[in-house]
Amino acid sequence: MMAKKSNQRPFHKEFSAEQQLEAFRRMCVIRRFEETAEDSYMRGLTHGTMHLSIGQEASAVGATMGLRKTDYITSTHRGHGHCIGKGADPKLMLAEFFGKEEGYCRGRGGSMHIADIESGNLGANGIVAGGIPIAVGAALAIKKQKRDDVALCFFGDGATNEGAFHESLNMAAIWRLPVIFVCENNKYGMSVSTERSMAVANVADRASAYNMPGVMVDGNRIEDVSEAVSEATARARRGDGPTLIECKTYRTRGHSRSDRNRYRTKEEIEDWKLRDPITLFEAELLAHGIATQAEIAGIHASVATEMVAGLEFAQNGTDPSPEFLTRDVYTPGAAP
Amino acid sequence: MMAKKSNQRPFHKEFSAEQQLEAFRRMCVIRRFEETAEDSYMRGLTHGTMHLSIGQEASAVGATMGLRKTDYITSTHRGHGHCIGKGADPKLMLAEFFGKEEGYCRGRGGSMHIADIESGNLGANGIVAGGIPIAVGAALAIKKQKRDDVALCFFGDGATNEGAFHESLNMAAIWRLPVIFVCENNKYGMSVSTERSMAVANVADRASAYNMPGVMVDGNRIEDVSEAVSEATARARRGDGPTLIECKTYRTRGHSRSDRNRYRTKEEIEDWKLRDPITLFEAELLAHGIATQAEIAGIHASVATEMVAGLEFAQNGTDPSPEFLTRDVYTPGAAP
Amino acid sequence: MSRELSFAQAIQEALATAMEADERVFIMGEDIGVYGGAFQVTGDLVHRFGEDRVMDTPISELGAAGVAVGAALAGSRPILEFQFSDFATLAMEQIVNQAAKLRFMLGGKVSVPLVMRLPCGSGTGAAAQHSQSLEAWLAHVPGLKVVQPSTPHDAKGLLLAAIDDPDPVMIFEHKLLYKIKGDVPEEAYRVPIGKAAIRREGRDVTIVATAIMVHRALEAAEVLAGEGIEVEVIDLRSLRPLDKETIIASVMKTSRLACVYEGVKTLGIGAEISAMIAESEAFDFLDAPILRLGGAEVPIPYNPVLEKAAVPQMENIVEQVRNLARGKI
Amino acid sequence: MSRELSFAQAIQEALATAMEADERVFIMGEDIGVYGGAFQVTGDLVHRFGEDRVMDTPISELGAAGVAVGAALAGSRPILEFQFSDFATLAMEQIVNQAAKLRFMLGGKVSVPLVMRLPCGSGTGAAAQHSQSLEAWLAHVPGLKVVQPSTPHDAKGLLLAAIDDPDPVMIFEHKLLYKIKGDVPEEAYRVPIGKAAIRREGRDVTIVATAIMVHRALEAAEVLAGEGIEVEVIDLRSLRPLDKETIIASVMKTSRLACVYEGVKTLGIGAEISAMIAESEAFDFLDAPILRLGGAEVPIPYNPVLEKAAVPQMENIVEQVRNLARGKI
Ligand SMILES: Cc1ncc(C[n+]2csc(CCOP(=O)(O)OP(=O)(O)O)c2C)c(N)n1
Ligand SMILES: Cc1ncc(C[n+]2csc(CCOP(=O)(O)OP(=O)(O)O)c2C)c(N)n1
Ligand SMILES: [Mg+2]
Ligand SMILES: [Mg+2]
Repeated sequence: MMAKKSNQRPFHKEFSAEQQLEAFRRMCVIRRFEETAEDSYMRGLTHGTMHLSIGQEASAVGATMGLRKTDYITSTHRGHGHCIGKGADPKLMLAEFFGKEEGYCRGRGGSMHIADIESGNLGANGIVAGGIPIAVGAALAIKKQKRDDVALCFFGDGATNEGAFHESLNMAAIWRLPVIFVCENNKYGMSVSTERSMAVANVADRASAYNMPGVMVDGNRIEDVSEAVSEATARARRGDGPTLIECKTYRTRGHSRSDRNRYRTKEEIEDWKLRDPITLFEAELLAHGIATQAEIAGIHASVATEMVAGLEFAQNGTDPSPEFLTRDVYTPGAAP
Repeated sequence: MMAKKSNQRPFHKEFSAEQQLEAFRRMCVIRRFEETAEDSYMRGLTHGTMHLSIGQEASAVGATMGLRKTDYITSTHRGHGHCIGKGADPKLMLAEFFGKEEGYCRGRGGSMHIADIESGNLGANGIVAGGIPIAVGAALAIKKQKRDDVALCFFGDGATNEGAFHESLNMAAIWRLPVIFVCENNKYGMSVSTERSMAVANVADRASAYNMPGVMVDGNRIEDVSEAVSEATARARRGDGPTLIECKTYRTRGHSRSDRNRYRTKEEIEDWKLRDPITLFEAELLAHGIATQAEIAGIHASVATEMVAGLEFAQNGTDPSPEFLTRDVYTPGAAP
Repeated sequence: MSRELSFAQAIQEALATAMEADERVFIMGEDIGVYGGAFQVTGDLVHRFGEDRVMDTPISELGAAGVAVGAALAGSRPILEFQFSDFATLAMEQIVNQAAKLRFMLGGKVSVPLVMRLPCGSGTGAAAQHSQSLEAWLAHVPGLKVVQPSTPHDAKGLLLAAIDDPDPVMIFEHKLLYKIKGDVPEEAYRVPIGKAAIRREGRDVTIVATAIMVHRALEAAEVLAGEGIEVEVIDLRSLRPLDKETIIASVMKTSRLACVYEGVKTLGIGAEISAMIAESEAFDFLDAPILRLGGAEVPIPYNPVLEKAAVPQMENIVEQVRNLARGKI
Repeated sequence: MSRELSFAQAIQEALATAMEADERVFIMGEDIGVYGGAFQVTGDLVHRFGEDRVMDTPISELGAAGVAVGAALAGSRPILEFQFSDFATLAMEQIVNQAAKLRFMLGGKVSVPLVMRLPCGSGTGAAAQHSQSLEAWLAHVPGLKVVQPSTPHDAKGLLLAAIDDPDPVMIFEHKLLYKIKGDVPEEAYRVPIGKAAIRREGRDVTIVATAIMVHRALEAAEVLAGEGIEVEVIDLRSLRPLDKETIIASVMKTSRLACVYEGVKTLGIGAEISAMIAESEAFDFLDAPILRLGGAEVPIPYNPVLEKAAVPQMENIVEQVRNLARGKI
């Protein structure tokens, strides 16, 4: 396992000031998007369930900012951030939550299946660890097609206890596939802490069972995440195989609406809020002269406006008609 | 991972000369049993399929000789040796292969489901890795019942690529259960070598992902197997949790009848035959004065006689009647 | 004595009763401890019985199912909660190849006394991977018993019967039922596995329904009664074994059968009931084709309008059963 | 031109044809490379196409199924062989939650063009965990297509159609069929998914059968013809979608229906065919209860006598269909 990255390093050199600002903007979009989605949900405007990634914006954007459109990601039930990171349009995501035809899944999938095939997001997944072997398969196709793209796979700490995790990492390793396994370790799988659900201290410790690098980073520092992912991506593009990256982070909201936070303390939550990834990045941007206070404020304001417009767009979308209920089950034109 | 055991050490002190002789006898029983079963199968007297453990007698007996009757084992498709090691009567096993009511499973299970509940063998398994979580569950029950028994779980190298392996070792580790995971690494899962199916050199290397000891032994030396298992058993009985033991061994027969040995060389097979576990143990017994040539010859002869009688018993067993086809599906007396 | 309890509370009471009565009984599952279960079924049981009897598992459905099998073989009485029945797709190997078959494969020399609880069904907006009704799969498998209660009373009584049972019992719990209330006796009664219940008598049409559909069928029967159509509503309760006698007797009386179920229509439980009647002595009594009202041939959609359209609603039952009864009255 | 090939050879030919025609196609599975497959279906394909196109996987059924899904999404055309369909129980999550539902969940914006081959059925003495017939499970799942060829000709033609198909297709291959021989054209023809085949015409009774049961039904029909009973034998071929038209037309002609299948009788494919007829316009034409001859309610036993008794044999078909025809001729 590689050493934990220092907490005090400036942004990875690969990224220009412009790119860093865009990354910052996306983190702000995610935060505001989650708050907007939460609010709609709480007000009963949308239904179903919803898993918010507030507090985890650095790993979502840090992991995706260096990717190409032709690179794939697979995502999770907590996937809004990944989707935005990879380039989705928030208003089309909101339209999905409102169950509209304009939504990414035409209202059929909702939050847990949000996807944007065009930007390379093969989809969130309602099944914990369900997206991991899918990412390995996408990487296998990339290799067969002799492309130098990669597949990046998000999953949580809890997912690493699924058999699918083990089988996937093993296959990626033996076939040296261009996959980057990004674990967002937010300390809990729903209510069960990593201390109670696994016997090793770090998810990255599991990489050795597959003879692949296991890298541990501060998941709340986008600089650290993006540097580790850039290295892993370069390695994958070179044909040197997969990497497991563990981002230590935290979700400050409950697991989902039914969560009463009985398994953790208020203090823990508050402590982590002190290390808010957006605040941390903002400070860095200011300290290194990448942005001014005014620019930062401008970003926050424009994001807020964007979300208001997005929400309106979503609410005014088209409701699917039950007449076409079974339309999208099979590909048209194929055998009956 | 602990160091590989020396090849030149006398038998583990825990076992008396008598016990060692009994272990030797059981190894000979297994060998002769497999040959008898193979012969019946080749002559068309029994049907179905059959996976022989010839060449793996040391791990089967070494792992079970120190167990109590109240300890459990779970076994595999290659399970005849484990069953005999744990104390089953070969003639009742042969009766099973002949599909007779006298057989351990009354002719319902055959080779792949051979079990002997009375001696603590919870059964072979037709599903690769299927018995691993079952052993963990048995160990959980032991712990709940505050017994100091253990559950010992056999599986092959190929089984370690199944998700069930991963989930099982993780649960055993976090709950500190009294399980001993015994991998018989015979270099191949059917036709696929460990080099092609996993990225680490040794199965024992995978133990670190569960923070449990991973021990590697020469699986063809019963002394080494039994010493490692004794240590792990003691640890488990003390409440200190599970151990993964890898026995490096080899099956000298094909995987099953359909095997044409296309994935390995004749030389490899012949090389391993030079390290035949029965021959090795025989030499040790003679060298340490535990047995004389005459005693050894006597054992071989009596085992041969026993198998002839066993075969006759099996052939003369009672055929199940189709009238009772569905009798054993549900427990009698329970709801319909 | 009987009180009003919710379906979820009734299950919790059965779990507590069983754990108090028999120390071999324990429950395991994801987030059933301090979280109280995704649907708050286990609630505060962990505080009453401790973490050894109310065990949070890692997210490892296949392994957990295997652990339940092994514990059952070794003398414990495990009750495994799947968080959603959809996730039991990960554990089919252990459920179907091991739990269901071990007794038979070993010539009847063991029993596998375990219970699995599987929250199922749509209506919560949780979309295609959290809304399935896969009970027909398990009802296809000899060696398992499969039940599906529709009332708090039966939720408790069937669960207690399942825990007593020496063989593996799968309980499908429709999520929309967790909050419905009903009378539940305090004592530890059992509802026998394998017996259907006639919830309403009628002479014109027989409806055989399961789970939430029992309630919709009863509402539909009420509406139809206003039109002079008397519907007999049978709550199937057990999918394996099937209570053929009760259904056959009813159809011989009414001459018309409708099967109402939420699972996908094709090869859902209604297919079996229909086929069972079509091969039975009731066949000659049938005055009309057998109606099947099952789930649409589609994964459950997220959009709430589509979601409703994907499974039978009360109005659909009224309309279709009215058609079925036509010509009779 | 047409030659005699075995069922296994016909499959191998289809695989080779598809790989030659389309470089996106590859096959993966356990021991399908140098070993040639547990049933020697892939044979020496690895030598012709190399290890990149004929990939041995580790023993990881769930992972392999997920890899197939991901590869299909990313532009490849994977064909996954399960060594025995029993092991697909480990992969149900990926098959049912992902492969079957992805297109719908994503609003029709993707297709998942993959094929899975599942050797199934009893008769080889391999006992309960290697002999199951789980095709009804997958035929219950919208989003999948499920076929089950009974002849070498259809084995090739259905496989080629499946590989062309943009949606996930599951092919159940009965192990006892691998060695049977039949005419197979050399060219790359397709057998359409969703169309049954009438294998023998008759006016007295319709038998709908699948896989090995088609052969037993044809033999039985021959015997019954000697007694003056003319049986029409339909080879179902596709379990999802069902060719309702062909079956309904036949039953309207013969007025009697027998469903013969190897899967467990309860909720096996015959349940659906029976229920489909019982709700169709053919209902009024039925002169007798619908006969179902399915597998016994038991795991497949090892003992060969019990094993035979657990699934329909030719003699059972003769006897039961004779009873069904009674009164007619
Ligand atoms: C196979 C499966 N099991 C259980 C669940 C229910 N569930 C949804 S999210 C979750 C916790 C996941 O934990 P983790 O992987 O750490 O992701 P996080 O929620 O922390 O982002 C659980 C148990 C599920 N969706 N799928
Ligand atoms: C789940 C599952 N997948 C595949 C098989 C087919 N199969 C039986 S034995 C075997 C090889 C197992 O290899 P290993 O675990 O190394 O045991 P060995 O045969 O070498 O003793 C395979 C692939 C099976 N029985 N179960
Ligand atoms: Mg987590
Ligand atoms: Mg092996």
